[in-house]
Parts: sequence; C-alpha cells; structure tokens
Amino acid sequence: MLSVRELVTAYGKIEALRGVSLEVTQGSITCLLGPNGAGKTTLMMTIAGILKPRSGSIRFSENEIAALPAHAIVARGIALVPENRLVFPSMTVLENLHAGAYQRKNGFDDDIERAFTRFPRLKERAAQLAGTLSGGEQQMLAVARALMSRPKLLLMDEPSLGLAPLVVEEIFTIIAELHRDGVTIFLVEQNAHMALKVAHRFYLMEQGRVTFSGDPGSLAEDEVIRRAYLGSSKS
Amino acid sequence: MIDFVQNTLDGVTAGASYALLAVGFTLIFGVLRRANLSYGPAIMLGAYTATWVFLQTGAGLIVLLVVAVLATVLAGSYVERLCFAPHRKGAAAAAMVASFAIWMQLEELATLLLPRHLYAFPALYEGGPLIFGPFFLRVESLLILLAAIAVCFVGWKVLYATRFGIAVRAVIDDPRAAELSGIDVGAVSLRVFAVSSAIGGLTGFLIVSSHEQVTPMLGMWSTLKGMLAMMLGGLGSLPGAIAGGLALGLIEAHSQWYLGPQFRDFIAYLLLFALLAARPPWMNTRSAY
Amino acid sequence: MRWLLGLAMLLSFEVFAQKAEARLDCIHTGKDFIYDCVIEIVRQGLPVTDLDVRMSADMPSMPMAHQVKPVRAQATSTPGEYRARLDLEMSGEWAVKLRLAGPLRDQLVLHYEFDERGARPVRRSAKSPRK
Amino acid sequence: MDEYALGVLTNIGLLSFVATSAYLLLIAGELSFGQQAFFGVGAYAAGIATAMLGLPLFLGLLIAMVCGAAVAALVGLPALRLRGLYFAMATLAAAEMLRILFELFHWQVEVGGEIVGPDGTQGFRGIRWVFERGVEPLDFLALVWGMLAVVVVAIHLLERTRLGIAIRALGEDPELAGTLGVDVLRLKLAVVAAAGALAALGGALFAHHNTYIEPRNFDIMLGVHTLAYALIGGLGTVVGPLLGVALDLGLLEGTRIFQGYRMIVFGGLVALLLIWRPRGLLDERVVHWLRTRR
Repeated sequence: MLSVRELVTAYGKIEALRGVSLEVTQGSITCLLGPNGAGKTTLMMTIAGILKPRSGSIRFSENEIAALPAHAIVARGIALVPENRLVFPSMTVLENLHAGAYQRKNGFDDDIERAFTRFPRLKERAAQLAGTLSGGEQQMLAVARALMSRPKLLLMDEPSLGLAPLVVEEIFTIIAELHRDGVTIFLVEQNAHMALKVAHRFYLMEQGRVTFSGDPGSLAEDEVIRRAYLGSSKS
Repeated sequence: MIDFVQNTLDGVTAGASYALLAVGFTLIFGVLRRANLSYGPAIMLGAYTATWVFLQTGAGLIVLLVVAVLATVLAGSYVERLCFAPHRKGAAAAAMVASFAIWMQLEELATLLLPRHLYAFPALYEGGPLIFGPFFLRVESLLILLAAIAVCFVGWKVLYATRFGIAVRAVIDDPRAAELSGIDVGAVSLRVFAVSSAIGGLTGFLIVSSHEQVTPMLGMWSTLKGMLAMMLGGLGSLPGAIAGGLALGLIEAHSQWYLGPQFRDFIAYLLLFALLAARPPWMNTRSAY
Repeated sequence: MRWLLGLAMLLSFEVFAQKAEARLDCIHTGKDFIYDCVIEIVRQGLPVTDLDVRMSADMPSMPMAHQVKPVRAQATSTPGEYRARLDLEMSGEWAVKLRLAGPLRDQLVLHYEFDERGARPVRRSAKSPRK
Repeated sequence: MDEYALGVLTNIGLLSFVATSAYLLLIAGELSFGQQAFFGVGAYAAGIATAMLGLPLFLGLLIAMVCGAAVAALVGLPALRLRGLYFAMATLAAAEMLRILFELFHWQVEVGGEIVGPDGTQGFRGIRWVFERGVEPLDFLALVWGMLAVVVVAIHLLERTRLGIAIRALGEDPELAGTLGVDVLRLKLAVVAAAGALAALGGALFAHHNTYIEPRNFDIMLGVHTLAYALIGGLGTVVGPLLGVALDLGLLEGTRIFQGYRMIVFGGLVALLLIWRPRGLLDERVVHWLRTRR
C-alpha cells in the first residue's frame, strides 16, 4: 500500500533521513520504533507532505506522492495524527470535526455520528472548545478529526505521548478497533511494549536509517526495547 | 452635555470606517500572522482607479464602487503573491518590509495615474445631514456605519456557518493542523486576502465619496488608522477589531473637542502605548509577528 | 593638516552671524514639474552680488531621499538677482535649499508650494527679528 | 567631486546612522518603527546646543546622544516585555507622539540680533554653526564618515564580545537566552538606549548639514525606510545597513532615467530581493561563508 524508497529529508545541512526504505502492507498495523531524534517524526511529516524530501520516492497504492502538498496527500487518503495532537483550540469539538472533513463538500453527518459512537466522550463535549479538553480527549479528537477525511492509511505519531496509562489503554483499544474496521495504520510509538502487542510488523530506526525490520516474534522483546531506547550497540 | 452626545455620534460614525479598516487588517493578520503595510496603499489605488474611471467616463456611484473594489482586490492579491506567499515560513520582518516596498510602488503608481494633489469624487449622498433636536448626523456617516454593521454581520455568518469559514478559522487557529486536515492553506490565505481587500475597496470608496475628495494621503492614513484600531481592540480578533475601530473614533472625536485638534492623534497614540505597556488580558500578547 | 584644523574648529566657541535672506519667484515652464526661478538675495536690506548660488530642493518627509540635482544659478543684470531652472520630481510643498558661497557662506531653506502655474511661499522665509 | 556628489555621500552617511540603529534592534530580534523619533531628538538637541546656547558642535553631538539614549530608554522601559508586532506598534506610537510634541515645541531666544529656536510646525531655522565656521562640505563629509567609521568598528568589535553574542542570542530565542543567564530585559533596554543614541548622533549631524529641521522630517516614512535599509543590506554584519542606504540613494542616481518610475522599479526590486534573501544581502550565512573561506 505504502512503499518508501531511499527517502532523504534534510533541515538545511542536517540530514534527518538518510535513505529510509520501508513498506506498509494493506490492512496491517505497522509500527516504527527508535530513540529520540532518530527521524521518526520527520519521516511521518515527509509522508504527510508537511516536509519536502530532498530525494527518494514515496509510492501510495502505485502513484508517487513525494512532491505533493499536504492537502493533496490528504485527498489521496492518507491522514496524519501529528505529534502533540494539534487541535484547533478556539474552535468547538464539532467544528474541529467539520474542519477534518473539509475536503468533502457534504455527507459527513454519518461520519460525525460514527465518530461520536467511537468516541462517546467527544459527543458529550461536542459544543466545548477543543482547547479546554484534557490531553486524552484532545488525542481522541485529533484521531477522530483525521478519520473524518476517510483515510485509507492512518499515520499516528506517538499517540500515547504524555497520557495517563489508563488513557493509553483506551488509545490502543481504539487502534485495534480501527484495524478491525479495515484502516491500515502506521504507528510511531515510544511505548514499545504496547506497540509490539498490536503490531504485525515493526521497523527500528536510528540516526535517520532503518536498522531492523521484522514481525514482533523475530526479535526478543527486551532486545527490541533496548535498541529502541538505547540504539544498537556499536561498541 | 449636548457636545458630549454630538461628539459621541461623530466618534461612532468615524469609528465605523476605522472598524472596517481594522477588520480588513485583522483578517490578513489572523490568517498570515503578518501586518500588511500595503493594505492602505492598495485601498488608495482602488479609490484612485475609481476616480480615474469617473474622470474619463463620469460613471455612476455603483460602477465606481465596483471599480474600487476590483482594483483593490487586484492590488491586494498582487501584494499577497509578492510579499506574503514567499515568506510563509518565518521571515516576518522581510514580509513586512516587502509590503512597505510595495506600498511605495503602489503610491507612485497612483500618482502617475492622477498626478494632481487633490481630485473631486462624486458625493455619496447629495442631501444635507439629518437633524434631530440639537444633534446632526451626516447621512454619509450613517451609510458607513450601516456598511460596517453589514460587513460584520456577513463576515460573522460566513465565518461561523460556512465551510470556507471553518477553513479560515482553522488556518487562523493553527496552520499546521489545517494543512493536516486537508485545507490548502495557501489558497485560503489568498482568498482571505482577496476578501479583506474587497472590504478595503468598499471602505476606500465610502471614505472618498463621503469626503468627496481623493488625496494621496489616503494610503498612509488608512494603514495607520487600521493598524491602530486593530491593536487597540486586541490583535487578531475580529470583534476586537470592530471594538478597536469604534474606540479609536470615540477617542479622537472627544479629544479633538476637549483638547484641540493637535492632541487628537497624540491621545490616540498615547492610549495605544499605555495599553500595550499595561498588556491587558484581551490583548493576547503571544509573541505575534 | 586639514583634518586637525577641522577638529580644532569643532571645539571653537565664538559665534559670528552673517545672516542673508532670499525670496523666490518661480513660473512653471509647462514641461512636467520644471520651473524657471528668479532668486533675490539680500542682507540687511542690501542686494548681495557675485555670489555662487546653488539651488536644490527637498521634500519635508524623507529629506535625504529626494535628491533634486542642485543647479548653479546665473547672476543677472540687476544686482542680487540670480536665475536658475529647477527640475522637481512632483508637485506639492518643497523645501528649496539655497547654498551660498563666495563673499558669503550660508545655506537658506525656503518653503514653497509648487503647482501647475508656479510657486508661492508657504511660510515666512528667513525670519527677520520681531520688532 | 562636485558639491552634488558630496551631498549624496553625506546623506548616505547620515541615513546610515539611523539605519544602523534599526539594525542593532533587528539583530536583538525586534522591529522598531521609532528610530526616526530619536533621530529627531538628536537633531533638536544638537540644534539647540549650538544655535541657541552657543556650545561647540562636539558638545552638541554629545548632548544629542545623551538625550537620544535617555528618551529611547524612557520609551523602551514600558515596552520591554512586548515582542514582535506589539513592540513595533509601541515604538510607532511613541515616535508619533514625539513628532507631535515637536510640533507643539516653541522656544526661541535672540542670539546676535537673530531670533533662533524651534517654532513648532514652522520648524527650527538657522542651525548654521557649520557655515559660520566656514566648514567646507568636504570637511563635513569627512566628519560624518569619520564618526560613522568609529561607530561601525565599535559595533563590529562589540559583536565579537560575549555581549554581542548575547544580543544575537536575544534575537534568535529570548527564552533560550534567558535560560543561559542573559538578563533579557536589561540587555534589551541597553540595546534600545544605544540605538537611540546612535540615531540621535545621526540626527545631530543632519541638523547641521541641513541648517533647518522640522517635525515632518521625522515621520513614519523615515522610520520604515530605516528598517528597509537595515534589512535589505543584510543582518549578518554591521555594514549591512550602510549597503542598504547606499543601494537606495545610489540607485536613486542610477534610476534617474526612470525619472517618474523610480519607486515602481525600486519597490519591486526590494520585494524580489527579500524573497531571494529574507535576511538581506549580507545575511548571516554569507558573512559566515566569507569569514570561513579565508
């Protein structure tokens, strides 16, 4: 579904991605692990069209999207739930959802209904300003908003960041539900333990390169966690 | 007491044009986080083009209004493409100085079109002022007030009840999140710039037709008054812009009456300076550019 | 050395006044913003002859950026009267600068409103002592 | 060199003082629309000192700088916490207030049979100290550029010191600079005062070059022009503003052929240049490249 080939993205002279290649197969939950500064968020933002890659290709169901602007990529069916869950703070929850469905002229009432059934707490807070929601609620709103554009591929950048353990559980049950509903998910997550429980396939990234790829069984969990947090030992 | 009421009346009607200018500035500032120094000069070019059309063809007010609005929108879009679109990421100072350079350009263009220092412009309303009791109210000022109310009402409706409104408010709130929601921030910014220029064109037309004259000072005057009113009302909020415009009108009317004309501007600037220094809550002083 | 002399001058205290006064009479030549001016220079009521007079002009706003090329005025038959052609960028109020050299070194600034017909003084030119 | 060229070069020098003062604030991360007011304060202060109090020029310049710094600090103090457009508008408001005060300022004395002194909107005539001493245009040019050279070298050296780096840090990220122990507010006030003094020095010299000043000389146009000069020239080096002024006034000559279209050409050029180099011609990257290339 999504294949990335030799992707290079740089901030001025600093190359954040040094030739990243990976695959996300249709209907799978694919997870990306790695220490801070490995380039995970940069990769997400490059796929979502926020950052322009210097070279390399991103193919999404057979067509090249590397050079497209963010709004065109959303139109093609890729939605990103960004790091630190950007919501529209001075707009109500309902308006946030409307914004998410911006590209579809009409017929998103049933999407809103579906969002409210999936996230009942958002329904209670529909008329509230998004800025006044709790961290967990904002995370749910960010996910719900991304879903409003009916994406085929959902990119999630550290959804559990800064949330209480109980809320993290909720987030991961939602991820499992989305998967059951057929949404392909590409997840960047610090919480390696939780991620490995749901992922079908995972990649390890360090200093802008993919250093390992496999399915959860292929590497002992503690080895994965050690390399995810401490980076592979090149001593 | 009568003077007080009369001044308040004059203040509110003068404030109406300031409010319109402030709304135009705030829309651009809201979406782009930049102050557009070329806003006034674009309005002046619009008014000058309408005057030129009037001198050549003697066209009626409605035609002149359309010409003024279209010319201002054209000038405004030119400014957006040259000064603001290329500087979306950072470089706020460059965008502002670029808009100043284009200000010079537009002003010279206008003086080339109509070199003389002052030109007549057909009156918005021929008859005399409305008299009720000791007070009088110029009909032109009333029309400007009504126009300001209409623009605010339409603006309110568009912003809070249409898809475009949601997109504009999203871009104002968080451009990155808007991009991720599939909103083409560049297109929205250009369209908002055009809407703001249209409001500017209307404002320019109303001002020159109520004064029945056009001078090159209109550019600098509207930029200064618009920014002053926008800042008084708290940067970036549309209701604030309207409140700021009316407040500026009232301050000027009263200080002119009680303290004399030379103090009119002084008091307005003093109040703005005091407000900025005191940083009241409604003036969200997030480091805005 | 010239520079040292200049520095010494900077510190000197005494003051001597050689005030001159001038009056302008300009007419529009018909071509855009070009005026023929007659300059009358007087000191304590007496016309000042064989002066090197250079005439230029500045807009009150942004005084250093409107470079009107200075023009050397030609003396005429009548004493204290000089003639020059002034080429301005636009109409409106200009501060006309007269730089005098020769028997008398001074610089006078006169404010005139220039329009399609000619120029008329906007304010009192050099200030004569109030009686 | 004929007198006209001398005039243009002197004007470039005079404008460079006020453009450099805008530069100082720009590298500290602030946009000031008010430097023209301190330019005016310096002009009036020096004019009063020499034409009315009979003091020598050198003392007049000193007094002008002190007044400029004092007024700038007075204006800067309440506005210190403001940033970005808020700071810019505060300086704009303060500058316009000062200009209006100049219009209300009447104080005249009789000196040597002449009435001399600021007369509100009629301006301040007769600042003829330079002419009375028979200082040739070339000498005045040497004085202006001599002082400018001293200022430029001083700032250049300052930028090498820890203080200069702290100012640049303030411009990059005030919060970060604060965490590194930079007293942000006090440093910013110092920069505002120094910029005020610099602009005032330029104003004092302008007053003596022009022999006549009026409030309209110090309006917003001059303020925004100084910002444009500093930014076009480049924020990488103190020579940037000089380059900006030279480009404008120099181009003024170059585009004499565009007689009526000067601003249309120049305005467009500036906008395009800023797209290509948002921090001016000699921005930090160019200066760094020049410095490391040797």
